[in-house]
Amino acid sequence: VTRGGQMVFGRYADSLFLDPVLNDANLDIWILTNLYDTLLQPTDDGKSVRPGLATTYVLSTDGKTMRLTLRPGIKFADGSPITSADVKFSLDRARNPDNGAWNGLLESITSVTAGNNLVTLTLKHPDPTLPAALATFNAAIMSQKLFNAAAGANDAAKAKAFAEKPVGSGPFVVSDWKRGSYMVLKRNPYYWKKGEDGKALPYLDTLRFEIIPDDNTRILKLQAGEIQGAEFIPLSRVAELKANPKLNMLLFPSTKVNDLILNNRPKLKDGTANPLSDVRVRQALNYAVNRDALIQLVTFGTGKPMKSFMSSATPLFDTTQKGYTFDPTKAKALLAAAGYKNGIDVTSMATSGSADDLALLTALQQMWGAVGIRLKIEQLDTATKTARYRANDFQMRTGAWTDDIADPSEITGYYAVFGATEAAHTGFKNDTIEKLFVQSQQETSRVKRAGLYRQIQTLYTNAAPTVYLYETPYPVALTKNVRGFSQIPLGYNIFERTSLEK
Amino acid sequence: MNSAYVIRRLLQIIPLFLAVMVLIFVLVHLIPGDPVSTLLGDRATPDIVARANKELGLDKPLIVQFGLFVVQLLHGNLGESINLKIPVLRLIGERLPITLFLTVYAAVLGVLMAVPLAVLAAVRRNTWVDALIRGFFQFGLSLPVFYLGLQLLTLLGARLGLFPIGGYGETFGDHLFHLFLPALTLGLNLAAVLVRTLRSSVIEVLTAEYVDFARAKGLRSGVIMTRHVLRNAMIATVTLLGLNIGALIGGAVITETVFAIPGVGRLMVDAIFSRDYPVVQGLTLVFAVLVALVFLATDLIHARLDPRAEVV
Amino acid sequence: MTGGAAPTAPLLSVRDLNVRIPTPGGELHAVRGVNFDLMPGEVLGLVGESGSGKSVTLRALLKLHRAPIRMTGEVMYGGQTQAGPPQNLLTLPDSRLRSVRGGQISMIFQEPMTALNPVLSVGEQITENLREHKGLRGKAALDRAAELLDLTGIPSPRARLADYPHQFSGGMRQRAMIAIALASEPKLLLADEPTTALDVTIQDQILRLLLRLREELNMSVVLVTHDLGVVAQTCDRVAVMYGGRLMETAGVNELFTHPLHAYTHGLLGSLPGADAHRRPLRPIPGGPPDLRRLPQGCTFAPRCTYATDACRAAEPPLMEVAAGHHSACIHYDKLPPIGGASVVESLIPETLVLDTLPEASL
Amino acid sequence: MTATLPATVTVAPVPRRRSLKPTLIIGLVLLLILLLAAAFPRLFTPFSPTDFDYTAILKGPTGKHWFGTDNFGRDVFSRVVHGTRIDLQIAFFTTAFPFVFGTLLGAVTGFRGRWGDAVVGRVADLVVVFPFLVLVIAIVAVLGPGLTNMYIAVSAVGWVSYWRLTRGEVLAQKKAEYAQAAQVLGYSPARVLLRHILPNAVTPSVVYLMTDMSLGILLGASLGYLGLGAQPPTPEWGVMVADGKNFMVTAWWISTFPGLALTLAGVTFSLIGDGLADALRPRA
Amino acid sequence: MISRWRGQPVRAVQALTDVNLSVRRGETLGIVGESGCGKSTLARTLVRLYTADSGEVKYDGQDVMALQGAELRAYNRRVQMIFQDPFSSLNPRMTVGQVLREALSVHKMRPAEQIPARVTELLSLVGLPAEAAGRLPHEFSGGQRQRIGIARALALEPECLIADELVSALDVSVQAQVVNLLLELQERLNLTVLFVAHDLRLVRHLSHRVAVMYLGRMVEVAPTQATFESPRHPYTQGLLAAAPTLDPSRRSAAPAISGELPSPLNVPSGCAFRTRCPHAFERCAAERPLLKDTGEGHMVACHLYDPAEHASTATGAETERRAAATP
Ligand SMILES: Nc1ncnc2c1ncn2[C@@H]1O[C@H](COP(=O)(O)OP(=O)(O)OP(=O)(O)O)[C@@H](O)[C@H]1O
Ligand SMILES: Nc1ncnc2c1ncn2[C@@H]1O[C@H](COP(=O)(O)OP(=O)(O)OP(=O)(O)O)[C@@H](O)[C@H]1O
Ligand SMILES: [Mg+2]
Ligand SMILES: [Mg+2]
Repeated sequence: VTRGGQMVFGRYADSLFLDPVLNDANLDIWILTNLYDTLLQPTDDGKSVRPGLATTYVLSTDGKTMRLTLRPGIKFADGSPITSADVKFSLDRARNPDNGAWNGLLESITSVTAGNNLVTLTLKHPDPTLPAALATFNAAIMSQKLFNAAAGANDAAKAKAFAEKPVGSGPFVVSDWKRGSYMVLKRNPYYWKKGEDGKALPYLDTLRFEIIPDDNTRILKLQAGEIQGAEFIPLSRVAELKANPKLNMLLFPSTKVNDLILNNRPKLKDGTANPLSDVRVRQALNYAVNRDALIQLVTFGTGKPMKSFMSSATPLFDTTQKGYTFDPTKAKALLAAAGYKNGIDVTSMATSGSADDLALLTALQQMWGAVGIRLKIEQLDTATKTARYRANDFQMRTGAWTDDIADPSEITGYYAVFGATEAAHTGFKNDTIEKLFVQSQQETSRVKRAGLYRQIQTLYTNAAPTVYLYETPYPVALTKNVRGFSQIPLGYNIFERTSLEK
Repeated sequence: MNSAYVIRRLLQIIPLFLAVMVLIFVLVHLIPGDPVSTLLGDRATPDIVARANKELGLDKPLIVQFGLFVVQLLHGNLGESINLKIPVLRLIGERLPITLFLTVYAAVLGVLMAVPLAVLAAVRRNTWVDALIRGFFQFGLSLPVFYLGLQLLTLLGARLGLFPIGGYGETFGDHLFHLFLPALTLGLNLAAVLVRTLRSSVIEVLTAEYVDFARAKGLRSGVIMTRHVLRNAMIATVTLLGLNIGALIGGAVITETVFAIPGVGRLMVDAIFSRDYPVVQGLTLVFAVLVALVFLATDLIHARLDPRAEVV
Repeated sequence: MTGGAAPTAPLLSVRDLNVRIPTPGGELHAVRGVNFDLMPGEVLGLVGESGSGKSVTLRALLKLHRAPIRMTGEVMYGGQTQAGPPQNLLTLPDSRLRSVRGGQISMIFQEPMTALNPVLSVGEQITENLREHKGLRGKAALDRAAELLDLTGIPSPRARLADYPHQFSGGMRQRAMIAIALASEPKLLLADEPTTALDVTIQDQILRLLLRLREELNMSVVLVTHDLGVVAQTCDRVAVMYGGRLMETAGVNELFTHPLHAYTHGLLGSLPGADAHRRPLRPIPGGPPDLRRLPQGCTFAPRCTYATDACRAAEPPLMEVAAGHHSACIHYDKLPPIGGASVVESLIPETLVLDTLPEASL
Repeated sequence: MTATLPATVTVAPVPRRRSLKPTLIIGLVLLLILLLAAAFPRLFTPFSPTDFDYTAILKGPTGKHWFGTDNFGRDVFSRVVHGTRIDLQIAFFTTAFPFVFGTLLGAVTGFRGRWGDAVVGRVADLVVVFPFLVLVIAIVAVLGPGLTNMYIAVSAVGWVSYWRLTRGEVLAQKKAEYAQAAQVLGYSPARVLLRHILPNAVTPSVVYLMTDMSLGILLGASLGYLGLGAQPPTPEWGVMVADGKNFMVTAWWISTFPGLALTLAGVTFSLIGDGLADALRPRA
Repeated sequence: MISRWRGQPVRAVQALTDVNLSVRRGETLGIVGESGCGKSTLARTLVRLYTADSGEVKYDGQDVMALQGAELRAYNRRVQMIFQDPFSSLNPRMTVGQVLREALSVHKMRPAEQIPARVTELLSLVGLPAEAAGRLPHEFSGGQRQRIGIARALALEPECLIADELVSALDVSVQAQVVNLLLELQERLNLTVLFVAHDLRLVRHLSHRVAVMYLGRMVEVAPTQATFESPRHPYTQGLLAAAPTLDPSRRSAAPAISGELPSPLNVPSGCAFRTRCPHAFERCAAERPLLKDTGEGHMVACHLYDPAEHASTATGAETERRAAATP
């Protein structure tokens, strides 16, 4: 492998806030692990964890204590050592219920004790998700000293100051950031991981993110050799770029699912009756979808049909799930059985400006039209759309989900469990699922937990609170000389082993 | 043109500014959606949203929020971006120069294209040269910016490799080079508008007595064209140019997107879509003042060009 | 043509001048076979109704019309400083023409508001002429410009150089235009209705000024006007134009006392006279001809009380009908004598002498 | 007194109508074609503009599909033809209200002047300095997406140009002697304004209307790019160009043909505008 | 004292009030003066196109300035104006017939069914053929257009016509046609005419009395013959001297009046004419001369003819002046 050099990577939008705990968006999450390291790390397939800053973890037999051993000699990017106090500080900050949106992932921890190079977590209850949670961005380890040295009176203010030019423990460290334009990351000379040549990672000297919002422009720049990598290649361009001998068109498996989220409530917000409250109608919607055609039309052959509400790359996805087949006759019959012989009128919200949403709904208009489901499309900007569905003021909306943690609990908690967000705002509630989920959250046996998840997935599919569509990969195009880049199913862009070959 | 006039015009911006301030505040808060849940997306529970709103003071009654906004404004503070968590003023300070550079550049290119071609079309009016020039600009006027921009990018940038694709560079020279294509795109549109008026005013001026008088004086045709014809023909065009530059400042969104230029146009759209209230408010106010200043500048230039203009 | 007293060669000699203007409604033959001579130092009046082709003729003399307007014929100009044969201005290349235009022959226009460039200061408009034809620049040019303004009677000329035309009154604008025209000390001044837009008192001043300058600089002048009074007060000789043609040319006294064309006759007759208070006037019936659809024969025939079939058959040429008196009327000898007293009258009684007014003593 | 008035004066036979300028004729012919396409799109197109054809996705122009097919196998030619109706509609509705309202308001304020004029002037200033996009997005966000609300948003802003043009012209025209004559003839102010001044003051607005129509369509396209314009599957040129932008390299025809249609419409309006400017100019 | 909403022309009306200028029925009053002296303003104020801020215009005992709405329209029916510019005084988009029909129907001059006949009648009255009704103004020559303007005014059967530079834009040959028409109509319809013009020859020909204005003020009002044969005000004298006579044998070398017309924004103090007047003396700058009758209805505003005040200066001058005043 060749060391050194600068790689320029075209992103479609810039990060907002590079604090592991208080950030909100994938724009941050997906690159955070290049800046901050975690105790454990997700494996490349995103399904389990491996050692990170901690070399090992041990669970007590009652499953209520976890002890982690820190890797010796690890340092922050400024050269200061990473101590167990930093770990305690970071985890306490991450699980503080006042801090951000992610503390729930570490909700089972009651206390963190720092020993020499040992960290002990005391738990409320056995938590099968904890290893995955410790491999998640928000549990990244920050330097207590550096953070506290940042200007500001409270945690939020300090975080703002710190995140402008954060110094973490990841393979890179921010050296220059012009918001909305570019971000330059320099190699962290103190990074603990070793490369193929036995020397410290990363291989690259600098990694530069250029912000290029327009898809075409990003591709043009890549083709012109002005950048070496580009994310979010439109799926329509995949085949073309695959054929380009100068490029590597990569489709990384993802946990991304694309579905239609239905309002399951008997009445819509405006008081009219909602045919979608009838399970038969929801099933009919599912049967009337020709997923293979959609995959061709919308994902240009790069996707695969959804079989469950969770992606097949999510841990504990049940491989025996069948999802829904394309069966317009059955769809018609179900509609008729539900009393809608003359079909129904439905409206779906779409994100304005999203070509994918448009293509998808345009195609669905056709498919559903054939069985008497007349679809009206309502394009709304994200904020309005979000406000509407959060207020349950919708009938259908396009939805997409990517896991942030290598565990099925996150997506299940959101989609299948009523909870605070009313099952992805569908209003769907199944008592059995509720019970099974509680059970699964404390079940430490992977096999038993898989069984619980199988039941949940089957129940969910039959109740059809959403319309299953397809899973899509992460399309990233790189110039031929780029090696060792990966985007794991959770979306994290991993540059630590990336190198530019001659 | 006197300074009292300029001062009076500047003072007139104040009520305008106040009106814009009230309007924008009411408007951004009237439109459905809120910054917090937009930012947090699917995962945000009502608790989290409520907490974030409280932190940002968005739970207070609107009138109180407005009062706070005004108080902040009086301290020269436009607040802090909800999404980016940095002061709006700094954000604008970083991005506005780029947009202004692009706007001025586009205006310069537009004028450089429009003036000679409009004169040529006027002089050769109703010939194929005229038809060609007018047809060309009609084309420029009828095509959406994103299409035109992308075609230019593909052709001059990617195919011929004459210009870099997107970005804006570091130095002044870099800016000129990098921003050439976007400025050309906007400039073409601008020129298309200008050519129409300029051509007809040149035609009109050409028939003016004073042009014949200048010829009767035995002046060179170049002198006649620049001193006598263009100076007069530009008068109407300057006003139009001002109006269009005003529109350009806020309207470069699509160009900025296509050419990956981190300017305020793009910032504005992102901010509106994510309901980043402080950014929308701050930008709107800055836009309003800028546009008002451009109009003022236009009037002053107009007065410079046309001694008859009453500036009192 | 008629040298008469001065046997020198004419300064300007126009032969068979034709101007054709293409219009959507057909070709407009605005000037049709105009011939005349202009002696050095002579003031020739060109009169006629609106649209008769006076301005078009005048502009053609300097080849000012642009394509698609066509000018044919000869405009022989013999006043070049470097002595040589007269040259046809209509065929002169543009580069040579430029030194004649403005240099040898200057022109002043009817409407000083539209003929002065509104965005250039009066000073700039004078100095550009000085630079072009006199090679004067900078301070020298400004000094000369101020002198010229002073010459035309504009008070505090130095200060007014920086003013723009709109800051001048109508009379002053006309003076400024004269100053521009005179900047190059031309041999010939073409004046297109220089006073029509002005009040009588100012008109009076300007005309006197022109006459004085003519004397001082020994210029020739072609004065276009439709005001017969102006002609009577200013010109040596008169050419009467109608429908693009010269109808009559004569010395000024001759024309007012013995007009030998039915049109001139009618023109003089339609003016109100002193003795006919509130009595009907004698208008020429009808209106001027449409130059795109000229009647057969004499263009004036449709409005002429003396017209006969002969008039309508062929267009009569301009013939010398008396010494130095040309007319294009075949009935010139049948016209009744013009009521001398009623036409050639003075507006104010000759008895009124301004100086008899009481003088206030202090 | 024995006046010898000529009993009648012959009136020269002046051609009644100036022959229409070729530009205007070409413009009108093009408009006729556009109107025909808008009224009877099916006459011209063998295919449905919305039906998918999975067997012909992204096919280039052929004898069957003149303009090729798009990513859903829809016939681009049919979509372009069917788009005519929508785009003419956009051209009409983005300009109709601003034209009528702006012109009338300009007429009244120009004629009456005083405080009404001042108030409208201030409002116009506000509208002009206010970022248009914020307004559009706000209105669309409050009222929902789609063309109707785009019209409302555009109307809220578009009237200013017409107001300015008409006001200036009315100010000039009311000084004309015919307008004063109408006043002296004892006509009511409404009659003087509407019957006499307005018809003579409306020309610049009408000419601008034509340019504005092109701009309206173009704005529709830009808003389409941001997803605020026409909603699918409505075939609208601007949105088609925007949708096709991802295929610009692989399937140029998807965006190029609607782009050409936009240009054609623009040329049509501008030819008519130039022609109208000429034809409406009163003959002196 | 009075100010119209924009300023200067005011003085025109002020002069009127001072003078109590009256026009008798059937009379033609000529108004002359240099450009910008306020002739048009006076004419327009009389038909209430402008409103005087103060001062009084009485028509038939009625205060014209106080008229509103229907009363004003009724007044306008009686007092009509005809305009100068044959090109802009007719609505270019209305046919002659429309113009006349509108005037007739708005004021209900005739029942609807008689209107077409009346249109033809009006056209023939001004010497235009009936088929002219179907044509647009641009199809007529300048003289014909002025006839249309006259027909339009006559449609309302007015008692008084105010003609502002009616024939100034016309060629002499055509001018005479329109003048004849005016004369004949006045005779036939017993019209009162206010004839505003700068052509002294025409004014003399047409008017019974002449008013001379200078910078918004009346300087001399007198019967026509007196005005032209024995003008008293130095300005009137200069004006007459400046007018080019048709006699080539009578040429003068010196201008009749020197200097420019002062800006109406900055009228000289006292007598406005003093800056150009060869006879100006101290008092002219200090005091504004009032229009006073100097006998036989000959009114002049000049200190030279103001015995009462003048007596205080020099007696010698007084005698001289008297001699001049009664030639
Ligand atoms: N550029 C032109 N295009 C078309 N017709 C023209 C043009 N210039 C002059 N004419 C026509 O030529 C004829 C003669 O015009 P010209 O200007 O010489 O008249 P004139 O005698 O100077 O009249 P006036 O006293 O009104 O100035 C008129 O019928 C006029 O309409
Ligand atoms: N609407 C107006 N606003 C300002 N000033 C005006 C207006 N109308 C007229 N004036 C001024 O009032 C004065 C008198 O103008 P008016 O038109 O009555 O003169 P006039 O004697 O009719 O001149 P002319 O012979 O040129 O028609 C002029 O100085 C003119 O500039
Ligand atoms: Mg002329
Ligand atoms: Mg006037």
